[in-house]
This record gives sequence, C-alpha cells and structure tokens, in this order.
Amino acid sequence: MQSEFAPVLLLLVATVAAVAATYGVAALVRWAPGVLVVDPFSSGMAPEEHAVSRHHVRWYTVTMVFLAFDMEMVFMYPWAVVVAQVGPKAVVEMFGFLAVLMVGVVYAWREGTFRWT
Amino acid sequence: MAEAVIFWVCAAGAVATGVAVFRVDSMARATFALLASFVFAATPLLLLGLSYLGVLVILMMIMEMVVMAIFMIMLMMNPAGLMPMSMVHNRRGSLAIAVGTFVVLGAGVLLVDWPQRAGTPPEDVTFALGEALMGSHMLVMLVIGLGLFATIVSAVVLAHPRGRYDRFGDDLRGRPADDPIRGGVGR
Amino acid sequence: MDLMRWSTPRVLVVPVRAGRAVRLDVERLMRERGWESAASPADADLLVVCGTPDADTGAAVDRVWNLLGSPRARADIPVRHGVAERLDRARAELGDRPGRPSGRTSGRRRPAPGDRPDDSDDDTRTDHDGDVAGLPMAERAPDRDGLTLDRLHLTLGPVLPDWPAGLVVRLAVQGDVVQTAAVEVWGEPGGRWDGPPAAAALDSLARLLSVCGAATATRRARRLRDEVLAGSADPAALNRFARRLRRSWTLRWATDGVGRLDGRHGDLTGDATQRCRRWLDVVAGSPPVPGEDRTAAVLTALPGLLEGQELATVRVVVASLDPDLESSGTGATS
Amino acid sequence: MTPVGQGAVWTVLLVPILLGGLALGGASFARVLDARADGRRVTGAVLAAPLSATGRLLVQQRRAVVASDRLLARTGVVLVPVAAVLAALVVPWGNVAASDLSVGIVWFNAMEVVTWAALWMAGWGTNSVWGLVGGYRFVVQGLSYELPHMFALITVATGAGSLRVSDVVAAQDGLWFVVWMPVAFAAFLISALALSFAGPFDTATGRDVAGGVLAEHSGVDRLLLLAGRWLLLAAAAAMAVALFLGGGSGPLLPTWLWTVLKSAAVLGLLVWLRSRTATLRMDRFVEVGWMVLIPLTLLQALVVAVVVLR
Repeated sequence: MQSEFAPVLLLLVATVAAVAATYGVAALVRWAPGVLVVDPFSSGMAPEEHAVSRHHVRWYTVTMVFLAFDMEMVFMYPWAVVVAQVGPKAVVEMFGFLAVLMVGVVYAWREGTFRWT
Repeated sequence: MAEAVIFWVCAAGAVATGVAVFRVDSMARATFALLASFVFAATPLLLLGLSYLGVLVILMMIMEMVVMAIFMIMLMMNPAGLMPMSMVHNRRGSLAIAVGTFVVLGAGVLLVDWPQRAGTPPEDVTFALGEALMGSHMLVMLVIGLGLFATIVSAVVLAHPRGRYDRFGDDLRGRPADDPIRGGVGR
Repeated sequence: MDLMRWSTPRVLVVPVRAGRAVRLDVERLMRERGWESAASPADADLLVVCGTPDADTGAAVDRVWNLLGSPRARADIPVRHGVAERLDRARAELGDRPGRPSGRTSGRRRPAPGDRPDDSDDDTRTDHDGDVAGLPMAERAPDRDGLTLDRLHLTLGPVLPDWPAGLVVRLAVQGDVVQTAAVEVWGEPGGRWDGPPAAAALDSLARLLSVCGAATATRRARRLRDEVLAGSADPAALNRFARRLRRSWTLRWATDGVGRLDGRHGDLTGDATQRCRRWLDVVAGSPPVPGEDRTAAVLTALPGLLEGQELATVRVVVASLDPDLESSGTGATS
Repeated sequence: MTPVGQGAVWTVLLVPILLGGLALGGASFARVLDARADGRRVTGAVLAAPLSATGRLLVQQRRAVVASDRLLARTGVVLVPVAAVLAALVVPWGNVAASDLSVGIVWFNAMEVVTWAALWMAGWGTNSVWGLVGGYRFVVQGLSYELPHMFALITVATGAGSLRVSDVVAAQDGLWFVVWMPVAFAAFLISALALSFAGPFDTATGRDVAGGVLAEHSGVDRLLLLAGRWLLLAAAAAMAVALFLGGGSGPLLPTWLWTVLKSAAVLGLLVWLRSRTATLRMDRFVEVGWMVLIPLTLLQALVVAVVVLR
C-alpha cells in the first residue's frame, strides 16, 4: 500500500494481537475459568431493576452547542496550515468566524446551558 | 493489491455494520454499529490520499455518534434491547425506496461516462484545502459560521428548559443565578 | 500460579456499627502493609467485616461476598483481638487455595446444565412476567421538572467503601439526579468514642477526602489518625496537614455550597466546606464544638439535602455530615 | 539538530514497547507517592507493584453482570489501550518517527477521542448504575475538555504551519513552543489528564460511584482498562514533549534519550498533579471549560497566528 497509513495498519494489527495475547495468557493462568455472572453491586441489596434504561441527561443542550462549535474544527485545522501564507486576511476571517460562535456560546451560558438543570 | 483488499474489506464491513444498525435490538449497539460503518466508509478516503478528510471523518463521527447514543438512549423505548423489538417500520415502502435508490446509483456507476482526470492532484491536499477555504470558498465558510451561530441559539431556545428569566428573575437582576445545581463560573 | 503471592490484596472493608475499634485496626494494618482499599466487589479479592453484623447487614455482606470473583477470601473479625492474625490467615487463604468452583451464577439465570461456566450471551431471556433474566425493566415516574422518566433504585450502604457504618440511604435516581431519598439505620450501636477528638475528626475527614477523590490526602489523614491514636502524632505535622488542605482549591471546589444547612445546627451549620474546616480546626488542636445529638439532626436533615441533587454530591453531603452511628444510640432499625 | 525522519517499518513495533515502559514507570511513580503518603518505606515491591497487580488481575476470574451487554463492554475495554497505542504512533522518539503522518496532529486528536466511545461502552455495557453514571460523566467531561484541547493542538499547528509532528519539532529549533504558547501548553496538560480520566478528572471512575466505569470490571478486562488509562497518559505526555518541549533536542545526550527523559518528566508532573488534587466535579467543570478555557486558548491561538504573520 503506497498510502502513508500502512504503519497504522501494522500497529493496529500488532496492538490487537497484543490485547488478544493478554486475554490468552489470562485464560491460561486464571484459577477459575469462564465468566462469573453476578448481580450488579448495589451495596449489598438485591437490585430492583436493570440499570440500562432511558437515561435522562441534564446537560443535553451542551451536546448541541458542542456539535455546532465543533464544526469549526473542520475549517480550523487546514486554516492553521495556510495562515502564514495567506496573511492577515486569514486571521481576520477565522477569528471573525470564531467571535460569532463565541457570542453564541456566551448567549448559551447566560441561559444557563452549562449547568445541570 | 493490498489497497484493493483493504477497500473490499472496508466496503463489506461498511455494508455489514450498516445492516446491523437495523438488525440489533439495542439502541447502544445500533449507534456504535453505525459508527463502525462510518469508520469503514472513512478508510477508503485514506486510501485515496485524502488524509485530512479521512481522519477528520473518523474524529467527527466518533464525537457525533457518542452524542447520538446519548439522545437515542434518552428518548427511545427500551434502549438496551432487552425486550425484543424492531428498528424497521413501514417495511414495504422502505424496501421499495432502498431498492430504487440502489438501482439508480448502481445504474449511474455503470452507465455514466466517467471523465478523465485533468491536471494533477496538489502536493499537499490539506494545504490546498486551507487555501481554498481562505480564498475562493470564503463565502461558504462565513455562511456556515452564521448557520452554526443560528444553530447554537436555536438549540438553546428550543431545548433548554430554563432560561435567563428563570435564573435571574424577571428583571434579570437576581444574583447569584437561581439554579438547582450550581456551576463553576460566577457561582 | 504464584502470581497472587506477590501482589498486595485489595480489600473491601465492611464497617459495622459497634465495630469501630476493629475497623481502625484493620485500616491501620492495611496502610502499614500497603493493602489497598477496593471501591467495589469487582475490585476486591479480600472481604473484611469489621465487627459483628446484625442479621440484615449480615445478609447484605453475604450478598456482596457472592459478587467477588475467584480468588477471594473473607475475614470476619468480630472483636479487636488477633486482627493481624486474621488478616494474615485470609491473605494466606487467598494465595493457597485454588479458588472456588467456577461458574457460580447470580441465581437469576436458568441454572446451566452441570453448573458449567457460561461465556455466551444467553442470560438475557424474557420470561412470561416481562422480566428479563429475572429482573424487571425500570418503571417511569414523574421527576423534579415535571417530566415522566425512567427511574432507577439505588441503595447506598450498608456495604459501601467510605460510608458511615450502619447507614442505609435508599435513592430513586433519574439520570444522575436524585428524586427521592429515604434514610434507615441498621444494626446496634457500640460504646462512645473515647479516643482523642483529633482522631475522630481525621477519621471523618478521611472519608470525606476519599469520596472527593483526594486519594493522597486520604492516605495522609488515615496515617495521622493512626499516629494520634498511638500517641505519636507530631503537632507540627497535624498543623501542616490542616494548612495544606485549607489551601487546596480543588477540595474547596468539591465541597463548596454542597449540603448547606442553615442556622441552629451547631457544628453542622454551613456547607460541606465549612464542616470540613471545623474538622481541620480540631485536627490543628482547637477543642471540638459540643453538639447535642448531632446524629439525630443529620438523619433528619439528610433526605432534604439529597433530593434534587446530582449523584456526585450525594456522597459528599453524607461524608461531610458523617453521622456517628458507630457510637451513637440514635435511630434503631427503622 | 537532525530533522525527524520516517523510521523503517519495523520501528512501528517499538511504539507499544516504549509507551508501555513509560506507562509502567508512571504507574510505579504513582505507587511511590502513595507509599510515601502512607508512611511506608519505598521498597522494590512498591516499585514493582504495577507488575504484581497485573499478575493479580490476570489470575482473577472474569465476571459479568446479569443481562449485561458483554459485546459492547468488551469492545469498549479493548478500545482504550488500542487507541492509546495508536495515538502514540505519531510521536517522534528522538529523530525517528515510527510513522510521520502528514496529519499527525489530527490523528492524535482522533485516536484520543476514541476513549469517549470506549468508556461509554465499557460503562453502559455493564448494566450497572455505577457504570452508567461513570460513562455519562466521561462524555460530559469530553464535551468540556475537547475544544480547549483542539485549540491547543491548532495553536501548535499554526506555530509550525503544518499538521505534521516532525515539522512541529523542526519549527521549535531554537525556541520551544512552551515559551510562547504557555496557555496552550497548560490546556494540553489539563486535557492530557482529562483524556486519560486520571487525576482531578477521574469522575468517570470516582470512588463516590464505587469506581464508575470500573465498578463491575474485574480480571483481565479491568487490567486492560487500567493499562489503557496509563498508556493514554503516557501517550499524552510524550506528545506534549513533541508539541511543546522541542521533541528530542538537547545537549550531549542522544535525541531519543532526551525524548524519553522529557516524556518521563512530563509524566511525572502529571502523576504528581494527579496525586495532589481532589476530583473536579463535572457540574462545575463544564462551565469552566466553556467560559474560561475556550476563551483563553482562543486568545492564545490569536496571539500565535499574529506572531506567525510577522
């Protein structure tokens, strides 16, 4: 493969092999084979229900603000490479772009988005 | 040769995990099957030499799928799939749309006269992308910036249960803010 | 294999009311030997019960004992005599025996033929009640904000590391916010604490520091406590410790504004930071504020302080109030 | 200093070995700090404690909670160490990089984000409240540290005018980036602790939730999670050296040794910070991440961008 990612593939294979070897060694030296199936730890009480249910998170608006803000990374990484060549225009444009997003973040902050409500 | 093998493995993997999204009962598994599908789809970009785009797709998709998992599990019935359920609705209609789309795209692949490459790819694709963004595609970026700003504001307006009037009182002078759980800045 | 002999065990310490003397000995020996305190049964291979549990607590301890994977060992230490020997014996047991028969299950699954260990995913079966693997799915209930959400039940105590002995708090949580909290006290109290007040303050502090994630400060607090109890504590070291913790802004951040009680609560007044500071004052040598029936006040105030809070603050609230159930007679089993 | 070059293919296999050694050293140092706080003597057994703990976990029986999603849980467990090693791929050791990707900085970023998914899966997959709460806590931690982390990376890329780690090292010939990007360096160190859920950022595995994500993992599964955490911290420390501390540059000693020494120093600093702090609760940190760290790192990026223009 001519791509520069050939070492990635090699390392991925090597690491997965190492992890598999760890599991293999563990299987050999373990005193008790198999998987012990237990109740979830509940301070010594019997569990009352399965824990995997609809889990309501109180910070879901943070995720949306994050996704929007995060999109500017798509532009900012290539921007970092060219900023020295393109000149002041690039800096003004990018930080104008970021300033607009930051206004959005400050607005969200004022509305209490970054708090557990 | 190696490239072809990797491509086909990724192609098969992307389809298989894509199918898994609709076959598994658990929302968590469905989300991460979709993530796997995206990662398989991103790998051919790396093969094409589009290093930045390929890695970026992996990066973005991980973050986005984790966020999606949060919403899937918050909103869907029985997210762990411990009760049997189906992810498929309107079987006949969706089947028709899927087959139709596949036929159209497949026909396009086979029938369209693909153009020959004019010119050569740039030395550094990422650099070229940056130049395009800062030059000819500046307007696109600015529009997207405003779009993202609008997204932030509308997401907060629509989704946030408590606003500034709840926090600071009707005259917006209440300090510190009245929140059920306090935060890290400004008490 | 000898792999178990080299390593230090990880110990799940079960404090029992009236077992404080044993617990203090056990914790001192663990510290001296470098045995670590486990955070959950999965983390542990040694279960140490400090004191004689009542029937209910005993059943809870047995249930937790069943959660430990092999190799495992257990030391029930009812009285203060021979603590070191009992720990040694449990340690040896851990290194010698080939462990228990494999493949014990939770009892919620159909028994596998021949009690075979089972590595497949077939423990998720729906039976006719709509239960999966013997447990129901979560029910919905109205929440603080007027929504109807899935609700999970969670019990803190009696078998929980860094938790006041005998206290049981039953929580209903939605997401990670507590909706309801009910407090119970299990077991019978022991005698009054007759050690130096600085040691009591350090003992309480260690629990608070541990649930705040200040691992090194926890170790230091326990070490100083043992030194105070042994009479070998250096006042300068105690002062230095108190001064350093007062300056720690991460600790202040973890406790500020948490579990605030207003007026008329004696040494409980204020938030977790203020209560922590009062312990630090005692550590540094000032006499403790005499509180009349502090424990009862804590138990009354606790549910109100926990409801509506994020799960992360629950442990901090409890640890900062630290009802002294080990010696206090308040609240029989309710 | 000789520029960093792409090593032979086999050098890739050195990455896990070097990283593992560094991680082991960090874990040993943590045990030493623990022993000193406990008032124990620092013996060979204390130094070797991470190894003996590994042995203990290999011997220990594996367990799973009834009706848990073992496929997801195990995938998550395995992904943590794998992502850590892959992230370290782009770190140059002296003047040899196992793989000098043209987008090395983005690659590090992408691999580090894998832990979001991995920890969430490892927590959710256990079907226990503790695991669930821990997994969600890590996601919200990610939402708060990730943007400052990215801005720190972008600041470095701006300074070097490249996303290639070897170019970043070359650009620091003469003046290390830490000198004129101190805020980015600080943000990177904070996010190094956060991405490896260590130190003040260990809410996901906090003792207040009985170990959180770790609560129901034992045996070899637990070993891989804990090892992955140390590998991540080591990878972030090594990356900090390449990005801010001039990589392998230094007098007298060979460059690879300088890289190792500097990485060990940064790792030591992180481990020390980890031992000295209490856990930062996420209900507090989210707001700080967004309203303090992001503006600060943005200002740092602006300063660097203006300097780069000259």
